[in-house]
Amino acid sequence: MVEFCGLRLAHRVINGSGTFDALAARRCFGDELIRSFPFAAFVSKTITLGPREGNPPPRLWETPAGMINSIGLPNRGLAGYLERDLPELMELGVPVITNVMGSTIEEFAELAGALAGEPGVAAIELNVSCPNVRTGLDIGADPRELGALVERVRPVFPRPVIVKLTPNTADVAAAAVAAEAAGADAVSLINTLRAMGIDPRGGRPWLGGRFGGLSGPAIRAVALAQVAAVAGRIEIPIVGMGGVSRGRDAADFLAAGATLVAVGTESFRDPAAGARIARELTEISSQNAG
Amino acid sequence: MVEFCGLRLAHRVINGSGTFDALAARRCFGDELIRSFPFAAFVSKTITLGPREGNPPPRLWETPAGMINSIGLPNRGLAGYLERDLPELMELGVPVITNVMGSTIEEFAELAGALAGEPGVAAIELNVSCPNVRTGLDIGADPRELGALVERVRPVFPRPVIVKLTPNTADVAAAAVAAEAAGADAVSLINTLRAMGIDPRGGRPWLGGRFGGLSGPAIRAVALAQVAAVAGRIEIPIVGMGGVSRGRDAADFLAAGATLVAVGTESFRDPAAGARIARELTEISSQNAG
Amino acid sequence: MIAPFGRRSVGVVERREVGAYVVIVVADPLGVEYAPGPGQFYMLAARAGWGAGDGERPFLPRACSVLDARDGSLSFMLEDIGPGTRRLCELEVGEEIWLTGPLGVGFRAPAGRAVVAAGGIGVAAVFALDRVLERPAVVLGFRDARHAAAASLFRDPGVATDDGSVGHQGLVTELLEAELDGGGEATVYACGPPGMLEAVRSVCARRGVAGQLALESPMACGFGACYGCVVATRDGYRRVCVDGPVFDAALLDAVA
Amino acid sequence: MIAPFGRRSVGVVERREVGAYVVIVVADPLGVEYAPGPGQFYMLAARAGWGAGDGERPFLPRACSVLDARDGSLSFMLEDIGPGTRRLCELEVGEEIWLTGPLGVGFRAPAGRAVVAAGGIGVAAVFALDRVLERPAVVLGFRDARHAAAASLFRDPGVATDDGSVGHQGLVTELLEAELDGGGEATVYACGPPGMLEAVRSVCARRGVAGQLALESPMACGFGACYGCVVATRDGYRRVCVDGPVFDAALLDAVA
Ligand SMILES: Cc1cc2nc3c(=O)[nH]c(=O)nc-3n(C[C@H](O)[C@H](O)[C@H](O)COP(=O)(O)OP(=O)(O)OC[C@H]3O[C@@H](n4cnc5c(N)ncnc54)[C@H](O)[C@@H]3O)c2cc1C
Ligand SMILES: Cc1cc2nc3c(=O)[nH]c(=O)nc-3n(C[C@H](O)[C@H](O)[C@H](O)COP(=O)(O)OP(=O)(O)OC[C@H]3O[C@@H](n4cnc5c(N)ncnc54)[C@H](O)[C@@H]3O)c2cc1C
Ligand SMILES: Cc1cc2nc3c(=O)[nH]c(=O)nc-3n(C[C@H](O)[C@H](O)[C@H](O)COP(=O)(O)O)c2cc1C
Ligand SMILES: Cc1cc2nc3c(=O)[nH]c(=O)nc-3n(C[C@H](O)[C@H](O)[C@H](O)COP(=O)(O)O)c2cc1C
Ligand code: FES
Ligand code: FES
Repeated sequence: MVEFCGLRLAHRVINGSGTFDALAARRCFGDELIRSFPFAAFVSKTITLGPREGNPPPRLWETPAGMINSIGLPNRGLAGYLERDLPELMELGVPVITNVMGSTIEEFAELAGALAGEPGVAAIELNVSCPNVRTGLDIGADPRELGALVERVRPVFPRPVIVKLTPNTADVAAAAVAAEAAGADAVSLINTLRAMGIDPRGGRPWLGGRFGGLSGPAIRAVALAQVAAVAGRIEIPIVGMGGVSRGRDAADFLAAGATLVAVGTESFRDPAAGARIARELTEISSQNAG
Repeated sequence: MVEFCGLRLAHRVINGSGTFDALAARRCFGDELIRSFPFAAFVSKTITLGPREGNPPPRLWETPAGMINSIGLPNRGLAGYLERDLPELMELGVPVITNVMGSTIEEFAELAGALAGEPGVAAIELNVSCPNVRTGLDIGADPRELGALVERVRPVFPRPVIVKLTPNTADVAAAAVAAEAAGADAVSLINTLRAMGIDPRGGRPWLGGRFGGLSGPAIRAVALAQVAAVAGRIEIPIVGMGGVSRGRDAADFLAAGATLVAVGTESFRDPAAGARIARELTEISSQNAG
Repeated sequence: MIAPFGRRSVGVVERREVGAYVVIVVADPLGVEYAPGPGQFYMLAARAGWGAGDGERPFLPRACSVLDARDGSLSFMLEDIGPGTRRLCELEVGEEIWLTGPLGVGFRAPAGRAVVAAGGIGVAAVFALDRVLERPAVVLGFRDARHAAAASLFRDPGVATDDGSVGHQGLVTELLEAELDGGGEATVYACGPPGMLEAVRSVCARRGVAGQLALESPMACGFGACYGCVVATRDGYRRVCVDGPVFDAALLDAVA
Repeated sequence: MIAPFGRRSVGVVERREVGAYVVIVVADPLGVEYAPGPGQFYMLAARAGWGAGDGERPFLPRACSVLDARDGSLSFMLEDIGPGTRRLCELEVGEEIWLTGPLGVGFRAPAGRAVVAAGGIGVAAVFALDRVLERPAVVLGFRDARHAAAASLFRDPGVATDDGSVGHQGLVTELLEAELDGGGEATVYACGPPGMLEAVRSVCARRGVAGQLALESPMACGFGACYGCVVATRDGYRRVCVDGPVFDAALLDAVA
């Protein structure tokens, strides 16, 4: 058992927000998904106040050892999430962490307030870092604004508040310090790096959203550097992610200072990657101990 | 022929600073290097006022589709460069662009002033972006400080001044705008992304310099996004780089708004990569025209 | 119709060429609860040599319709159109691939008689219908004779080719219209390139005939995780991998 | 001793195992002006399957001493110690690899008699000396009999193994000292793991004997471009690829 912000988790591997739709996966894989759920906690995709359709396709671009997505945070909105998704997510048998994003500080507070009354939401994660949407970038890149946001949200939500930092910044540690000072219980990083793919026929941006976010093994070394930089400056726990594909990678993130690791893109290549990585991590840990 | 800041170049492909030691290459490959020199202009590694030994080894870490370097800008210093390197670099038969870095604005000015009197230096490139050295990060990430630097250097050097922007920032376009406003003739990007490798035995940072810079195909999509973001905001030409390995990649950078492309890491895999990429680029251009 | 959770490593037991296409057969000895239905697909990736080197890509697995499933083996038909399908076409017997599936919502039982229309590699998605349905009318379109070789897999197909080298010279939708002119209530099952599917959709719409269209979209995951594979429908964006790949023609304003 | 500019694609014409090691031979029909000297090396990368898939690495080419060069072919001896050397060990006849070289500064002609000492895969770098020098004394050290099989390539080597399964049980430096006790001016040529080279260096220093040590260091480029392969010397950091790989023992305070 692992302790994380007061939550007791079966192991150290969770999913990255927006990279695993447990409800769709259950339709694809049936109840075997529940019986061998790959993550020690489930992080929802980003939920916004109102519903969002997301970006026009194409939404994917493949890169060397990675991919760009320009999904654009499609979701049913807060009401739809609470009514239709949350009850089923609670059947997963692991703590549910709800990732939220507002376009203003007040929207964040409203989202946090609504989730405060839902005991099924074990923690919230504030997405202040999504490179697909203007606001995400702006709030998370400015330590002062980030501090104000976290200060506003902190008293509204009685359980752990995780701040998902933006990687597209000169000084991620300064943002982490601001989040901690404002009362965050943990930080998570990294979100995707702002990136672009060019249509080979015509030289236009390929993605419907023009820019997108790079994820996968390509960004792992950047993620490790950011986790290490943050770990040197704060005391609260860190959820490290970015290109984690194997137990070895997870071990590297723990060595860099993370308490948990999250798996995103690798789940696309291997739906049960979370469980495999947790297993490989245990093997590595026991080798090191032995 | 291609025109770039008043220089007439044989094609659009040059080297990234610090990724091709033409003098060492000439010892390895003899005068064939000169006869088929792969780049349309030669960019020197970063020169500082005094000599530097560089970082302790290990200096390299391999990543998926890329590598991290923590070289630490070893160089003979300005005097050594002028005396021992420049004369031989002028035998390459292409314009020489000297990349410089100071730890203060005055040091930059001193370097620029010394190079002003060297007609063999066709242009200078200001390295305000090297993630291995504190100052590099700081000056380039703050548009105001960057503007002040360029304003100070601009009148000192009578030929083109290129500003090599730092990619480790929230808003690279703001830095480019500041450089242009202060009189830069061109900008170049991207430099390496701050990154880290972890020693599998022991979990310590692998690199002697702890952190290093990520380059190669892994960063290409990030580089394209930054070039596109910058191109939308400035009029001066752009040297685009980051993971260029094939003519297709070079074409993508041109499509994103670059005038020239620079090749770095790919030269390590193929010493003549610059010439190959220039050739492939010509083929792609003529196909598009045809 | 559901899949075992996670990817599994399976061995290639057969590889053959069918004109311009490559058929690979893998051993996948699973129970009937995991038997694929017509129109379902799998995500495939070679275990070795998947990307890097001079080519860099692929990185993600590739979606592939199941051509046939029997005796503990699955077969797939591939067309080399890029780095991922090329690597899959080059698979040799004895190599291992990663496999996830069966995935997606396949074709549903017909109302009235079934008319199957497919173009190019799209024939792979409808091939199982030819075996499962009573006596479907099948019309297939191809570029040329090399591609039309795939028609030999079917029992009694009508064939059209662009260059007239085999069968009717012209569009497969012309054969489809002739078939529908035969009269009676019908359901059209179709898979093929976007232009052909759009033509089929508009034929169905014009005639008020039910249509089931198997769409394609670049995918990252194939199981609803990434939201990357959406297409625009009358109900908004829908994921091809979990809401499709087979969609009711009436749900679509257009196939792009 | 210089290299043609750029990498070239060459075919693997032979592959054989020598105990724990793999020898690959590639066809490289170049003129004598590009003939490698003893101690020089090449940068190698497989054209296909270089990284990605489950393994991700390698990305960069790998440095490899030339074992032998004759009749338009080059041979290399490899030990599988990681993803790059593994892929090179798995090369099959007919595959193509990228090759750049010969590179680096190799061994220089001896003053007095030559004593060659090598450990493990380090024997590859010194093998050419056994053919080029008059009658060198050769002492080789290996882990065990499987690795000591490589001694068979040499004319008349003294052999030491850690486990005593072949030759002297103990360190190759013990054989070296015995050889040097034989007296007379000598030059020691050595290649091997860092611990062994450091022992050789200190033997040379203590006895005032000239030593030429072939060092290793992870490399990105092999031709002086990246400054990544430096080792600390009495003259500061030096690039193994262009200032070495062979260094005068006297230039080194220690081999780390
Ligand atoms: C449900 C379904 C079933 C399918 N069934 C079959 C089948 O049975 N047989 C079959 O052969 N195929 C089938 N396909 C299609 C197959 O999945 C695609 O052809 C395959 O994914 C193409 O991959 P590739 O690497 O070969 O080519 P890619 O180059 O990846 O794909 C070609 C397309 O992607 C674009 N592209 C170019 N570069 C990139 C990049 N870097 N990132 C993203 N896109 C890029 C190209 O412009 C082109 O549009 C099916 C697809 C789906 C969705
Ligand atoms: C001049 C010279 C001549 C040589 N001659 C020969 C020869 O004839 N035959 C031969 O077999 N070998 C030779 N070598 C050694 C050979 O080049 C290396 O063993 C090879 O580069 C290792 O690559 P790899 O991928 O197999 O293993 P790697 O895993 O790349 O290298 C193993 C070392 O790198 C570390 N490492 C692990 N992960 C990484 C990472 N991500 N990035 C960087 N380092 C990492 C490991 O901890 C270990 O120390 C020579 C080397 C040099 C410099
Ligand atoms: C398709 C996709 C969708 C994502 N959606 C979200 C999201 O809704 N909210 C969020 O905070 N992060 C989102 N992310 C970022 C991931 O949670 C994660 O931070 C990032 O992908 C890096 O991890 P990885 O390399 O393991 O994928 C998304 C990433 C991908 C690839
Ligand atoms: C080994 C190495 C050394 C570098 N040294 C310098 C340098 O001295 N000055 C500089 O401005 N950039 C330096 N760079 C950055 C490159 O010029 C280039 O911006 C970066 O590597 C991205 O291009 P690439 O992906 O093609 O390598 C160096 C990069 C590498 C890999
Ligand atoms: S491919 Fe990922 S949601 Fe459909
Ligand atoms: S390996 Fe690049 S300088 Fe030696």
